Amino acid sequence: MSLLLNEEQTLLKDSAKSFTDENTDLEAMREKRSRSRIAEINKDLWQKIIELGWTAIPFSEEYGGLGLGYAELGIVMEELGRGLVDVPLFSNIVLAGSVIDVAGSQEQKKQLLPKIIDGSTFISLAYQEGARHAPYDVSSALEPDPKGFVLNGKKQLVLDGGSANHLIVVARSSGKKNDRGGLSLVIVDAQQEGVSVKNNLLLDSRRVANIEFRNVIVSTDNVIGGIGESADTLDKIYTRAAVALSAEMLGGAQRAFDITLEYLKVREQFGAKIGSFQGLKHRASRWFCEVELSKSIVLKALRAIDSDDPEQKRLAHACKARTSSTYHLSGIEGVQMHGGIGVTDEHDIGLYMKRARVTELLLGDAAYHADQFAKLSGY
Amino acid sequence: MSLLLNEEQTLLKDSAKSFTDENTDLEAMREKRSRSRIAEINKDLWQKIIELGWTAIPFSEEYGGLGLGYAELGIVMEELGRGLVDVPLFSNIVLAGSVIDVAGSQEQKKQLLPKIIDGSTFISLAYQEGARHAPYDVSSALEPDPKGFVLNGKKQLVLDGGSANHLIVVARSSGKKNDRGGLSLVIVDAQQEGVSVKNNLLLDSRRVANIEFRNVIVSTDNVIGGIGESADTLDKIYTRAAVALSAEMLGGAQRAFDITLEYLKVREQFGAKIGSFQGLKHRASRWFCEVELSKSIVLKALRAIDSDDPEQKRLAHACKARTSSTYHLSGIEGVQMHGGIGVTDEHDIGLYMKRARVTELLLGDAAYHADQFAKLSGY
Amino acid sequence: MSNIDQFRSSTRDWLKDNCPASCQGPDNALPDIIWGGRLQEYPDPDVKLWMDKLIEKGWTVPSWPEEYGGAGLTKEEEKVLRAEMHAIGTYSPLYSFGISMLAPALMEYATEEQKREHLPKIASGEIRWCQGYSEPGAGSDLASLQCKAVRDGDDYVINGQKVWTSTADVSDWIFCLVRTDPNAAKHDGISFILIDMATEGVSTKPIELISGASPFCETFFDNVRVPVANRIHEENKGWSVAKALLLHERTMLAANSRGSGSGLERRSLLTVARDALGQKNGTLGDPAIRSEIAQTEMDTLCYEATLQRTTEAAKAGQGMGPEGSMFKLYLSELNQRKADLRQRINGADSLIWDGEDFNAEDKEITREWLYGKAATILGGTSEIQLNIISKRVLGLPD
Amino acid sequence: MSNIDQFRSSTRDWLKDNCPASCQGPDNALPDIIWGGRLQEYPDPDVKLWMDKLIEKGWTVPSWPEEYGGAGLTKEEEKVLRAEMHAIGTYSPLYSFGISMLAPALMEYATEEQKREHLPKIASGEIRWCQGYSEPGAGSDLASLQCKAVRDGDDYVINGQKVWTSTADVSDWIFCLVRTDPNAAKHDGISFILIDMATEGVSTKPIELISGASPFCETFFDNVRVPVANRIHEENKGWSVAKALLLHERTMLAANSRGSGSGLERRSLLTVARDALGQKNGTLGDPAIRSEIAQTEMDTLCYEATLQRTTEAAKAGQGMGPEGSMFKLYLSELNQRKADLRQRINGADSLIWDGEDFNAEDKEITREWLYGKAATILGGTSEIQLNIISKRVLGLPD
Repeated sequence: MSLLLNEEQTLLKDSAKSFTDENTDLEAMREKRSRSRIAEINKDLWQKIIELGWTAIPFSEEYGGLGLGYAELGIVMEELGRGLVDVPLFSNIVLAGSVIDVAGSQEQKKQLLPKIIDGSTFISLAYQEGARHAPYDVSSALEPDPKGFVLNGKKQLVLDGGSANHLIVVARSSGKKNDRGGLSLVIVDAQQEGVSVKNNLLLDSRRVANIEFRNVIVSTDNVIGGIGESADTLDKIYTRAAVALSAEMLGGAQRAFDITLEYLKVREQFGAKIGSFQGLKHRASRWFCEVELSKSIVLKALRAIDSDDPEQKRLAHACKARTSSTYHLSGIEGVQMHGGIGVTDEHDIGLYMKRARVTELLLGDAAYHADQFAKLSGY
Repeated sequence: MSLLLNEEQTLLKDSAKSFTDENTDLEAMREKRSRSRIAEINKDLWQKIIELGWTAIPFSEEYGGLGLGYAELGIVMEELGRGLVDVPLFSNIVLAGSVIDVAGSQEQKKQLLPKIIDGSTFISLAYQEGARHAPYDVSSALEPDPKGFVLNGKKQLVLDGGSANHLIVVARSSGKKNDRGGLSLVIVDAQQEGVSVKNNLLLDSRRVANIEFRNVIVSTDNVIGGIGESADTLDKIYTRAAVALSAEMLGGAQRAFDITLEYLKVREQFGAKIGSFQGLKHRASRWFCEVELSKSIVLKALRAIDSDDPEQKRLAHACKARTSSTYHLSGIEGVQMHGGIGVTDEHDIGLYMKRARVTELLLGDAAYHADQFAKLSGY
Repeated sequence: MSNIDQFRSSTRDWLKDNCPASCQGPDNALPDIIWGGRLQEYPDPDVKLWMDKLIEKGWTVPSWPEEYGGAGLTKEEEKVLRAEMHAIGTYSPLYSFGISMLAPALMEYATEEQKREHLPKIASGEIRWCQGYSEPGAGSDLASLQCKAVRDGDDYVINGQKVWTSTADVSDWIFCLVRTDPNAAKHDGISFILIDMATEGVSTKPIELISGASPFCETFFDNVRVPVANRIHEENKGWSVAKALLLHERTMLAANSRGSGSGLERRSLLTVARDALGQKNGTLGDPAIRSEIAQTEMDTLCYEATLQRTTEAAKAGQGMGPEGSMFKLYLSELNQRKADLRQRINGADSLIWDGEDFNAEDKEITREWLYGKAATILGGTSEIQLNIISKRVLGLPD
Repeated sequence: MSNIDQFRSSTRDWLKDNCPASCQGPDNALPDIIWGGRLQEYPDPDVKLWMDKLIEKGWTVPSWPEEYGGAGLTKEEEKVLRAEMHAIGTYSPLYSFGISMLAPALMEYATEEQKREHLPKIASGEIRWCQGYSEPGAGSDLASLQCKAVRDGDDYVINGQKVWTSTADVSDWIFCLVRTDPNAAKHDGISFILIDMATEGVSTKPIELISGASPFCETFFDNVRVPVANRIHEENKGWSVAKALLLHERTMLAANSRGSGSGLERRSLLTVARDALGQKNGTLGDPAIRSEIAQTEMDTLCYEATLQRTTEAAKAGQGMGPEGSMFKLYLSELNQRKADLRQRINGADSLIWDGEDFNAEDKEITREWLYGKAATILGGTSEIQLNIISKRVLGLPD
């Protein structure tokens, strides 16, 4: 499968680029952070994205989608990453949207997909319990109840969770912590009794929630897929999510590189542009190579999802491992090469370093993905 | 304990330095390699070392030693490493000598130490069986026999083993492979029936042997320490050996650095000394720091042995891990910074890279020692 | 009784008579550091009393000459004094840039009149000093500074801007490098000058860092008139004073950096890792993290041994010199690696900036990781340290 | 029947009639590469026969014009030819520096007469060529070369030395860069010249590498007389020819380097590791090695995807250019990492240089690790590649 963009993809890229150029507002991000406890989704920006049709990209036309793929979604994610544009595309479309798309019943799809596409509802996926990404490390319990099921447990790092109308929760119906079997997916109304949401702001000024579920009643209609049989779904979701997030990370890494390259060409010290110092030149060149390698593996992994390539999981691990280390490097080198100004809040490069840190750890860091890659490769 | 050299140590260092300056003969090494299969110890050189008293350094005066310590032995090892001087000090004095010194009976010491000090006998320690250093990975079997014991097994990487009159062999009296218990140390005459020695030349043109023992009879007199109780002795020996070898490695790393630094100051390309290029400058500076750190930990670990510091094992692991990575870096950077001439056999820098490789893997590489360090530290 | 025993005995008596009970013992009321200056507050009157007693004796800076506010103690006496204070659990909390950086430069370069004017106020904590060196265009290349001082009668008129003026917003005076000859070669036209921050035209603005609020400020000079008498050393010879002072700064930064490192170590990396990762097959749950922890611990041992070795060499008069750059370089990077590792171990918990539901230590880890990024930049970037090593230690050509 | 179908059919017939049975099929007698030249030997007469047939058809270089020894095939026809040969398990084994490097330069810069003189002998494998660029003092800074050619009537008289002249000791002719104007700026006084190595005054000496014997030589010129007619392109304009040729060399080195990489992979890293380290808790026995293997495998995937992307971009006319430096840089280092890892896994077994008791593969691993060290140096050091990237790709100032 070609790694080049076709004509339509090129048009999409141009349009995403213009959007980002017009809507990158890092000042707003700084301001939001200072009002920290009351972070909310920027609804105007989200509305624009909906109008551009990007929330519809990966879904079937039957449910109001565009019937495109991750190659296209990746283009948008990359551009949003470039501008640090903060919209709930990843949480609503990639994470929650994929769960419904992959495992939802006809009925659930009909009911929910059009609404997340047109923005009339927000859904977050509540998956993480421990401090580190571990797909089957689920203790939240889903137990039978006369009214269907009852849910108890605690989730953290629920992306955009404070703004969600619904939550999709990964819970355990049977088995022990870290068992692959016994996992279920259920939909919960965020306003329902027993759901308590606490909002936090991350390092990168994005919103997450810690959510507790106490004796929350779940009707059988609100179970996605078979009870206790959701591990395969989750594997698929995390594969897609890791690659889509990698596309965003690529955009950020590329931008951090561009900003720094520009700085190397204008900043003078000791009577010369600092970009003329070979020590920095060589580091910039190596950094460039890392970004190029990341670009290629992101393109490859996105296409592997669309073609349902049997290698897609291995590629996704290689991809997230690579973008994690490249974005990390980009933040660190970007700040270091900027010198003093780089550690001040006023310069943008630090914002990329912060976003790098968050995305690096989301869904597993480079070491996690190397480990999974080895496991999948049979060693 | 001070890390500076005292007056006597400074004198020893000066004398070792002169010796190395006069006796570094890398041409001879190249020639020996071309006659590969018939490598032998340079007896003239060894005789000089004996006359300088260095074989006597770590042993008690009672047995003809000087009653000094590893601080002093380390000075000599470092200088020999600097000049890649190939003498059996490590195999005879550090490895075999220490076994006798630590665990030998009064009788054994009296009989053997004076002889290895005055060079009238050569003894090698046959410890390694697998490809990687693993102290308790011993399958060679020592079984009771009417005449004492009978030894069967195979050893490899026996340093200077082809020139040894006696071999000290690590063998298993009981227990399974990798058990700490059940290890014994026995002395075997190299000419004895059932001992078959095959000589190899290493990458760095030094001699090792693969030795097979078939039904070799061992009298009870020739057991060192208690049967099956040699693990503590081995731990001690490997600690000492790792640090003494590190001292040699430090000398080599320092010399590779010095040679390269000199080259950076004289070699011209693009109309300038290549040492004026910042890319190389920064790498040279980082390399310098690594050598300095190595120097400190070597001094510290040598003294910890002499004072029987309870931290000596942890320090020894930190030390060998550090010198392994520093010497490795020194070989690689040395060759790379020399460019084309660096990969030719005619330039000395490649010889340091080769010795670095061998010593890096001898007695465990950096990863092995990091692992052991963590284990000893309780995690 | 020898002189030193007499000194010990009289010191012991004096302490018994003068040190308030609340300023002694393991739970004493003394703050870690009193920076001095007009904004210094003493919530506990005993602390103020104790400070006054110390100042009166010259014991805030015991080895300085008496005429400059010290007690003229010998090294041996000073050691005894510290030991006796330590024995009853007390100390002199006054510490400042004035004491650690400016005073050594004044001792070497100031006129007698200048010394008598400024040193006693440093010794008594009356004046708090800050440093004005860096400028937006003059970071690593400090000597390219542009803040200019133009002679006008008995005054200089100063215009320009300084950055990274640590604690400028709470200090009383600032010592500055200014350009007095714009036509001279860049190191030659610089003078070292002392400025009262209450002078008209001086203003400051705190700098926010990626980690949040910071002690650093920007400081602006808008037609500020400063008497020529406030210049230290000759006109256009300020670079010599600056170099002497920079050495003190680097030593201090290395010390601070160590402080910040150990700040992070409230709970050791290992403890954090054990809590977060558990055990697997008898060792730490994550083999990669385990080997990274071992690596940082081994590197720390190597670093400490190097510090020991060079300190001993310096004491033995075998010299140290520019190798100091190595410590700044290595320690700042080692601490960054530790902070990075700690944050990775903590995972999602340490991504929190603020909010409704988080653990304070986790948040602190994030802030310290970010603040630690400044360690390889401020006080001379790692690149500058590498330049210094390659030039001064290795003798590589320009 | 279309033209291309006709071509396919006639090719198939010709192959049936002319390709010896011993030169077909999976176990054919063909060597991987025939380098040509006076020293080429054909142990099997069928191979010689097959080569003669191919040469006669112009099918050793099928796309070259007929007058230069080719067959003038279109790209499409060439593809068909290769496919048909592949189908019966045969190929044209002739490959040489003459074909891959010199010929493209001749096509662009040589006179018609020069082309007719030299290209057919390259096409037929009659003459084997080697390259004389680097000199002991001119490595990375190739243009500073000193080997000089002084005009004397219709000849140049050449004096000087070349190094890294790969296969010089078994080649017939050498193409060289020589200095024809010592007073010109360094890139301007260089000419590109062809020298018959049988000429009096030419001598060669093999270079021994850290890995042992190598294909590289030193080549010496002692008053060697070469007709001016052997100069390609204008006098003092040799640098243009050289640059065109260097591009081809880098492509070839990247290809070779890949070859050497896969040579090492006779048994995959993983297989070696499994044998050496066994399993522990269901995964590879050593977690650090395991993660290093995963890292190199993932890096290889990234590298291959990058190669795919840029190749596609180049085919689509979106250009490539100096990014080629990236491949040389990255691949040579990746292969070094693999070789290093393999040697570490093999441990003591791979420390053997020679002797009485060792495994041949283990010894090979050592040699390849050492030989691989040259990959980041020869054909432009990694540092030169970084310079090229920063200048040509990133546009950083000098």
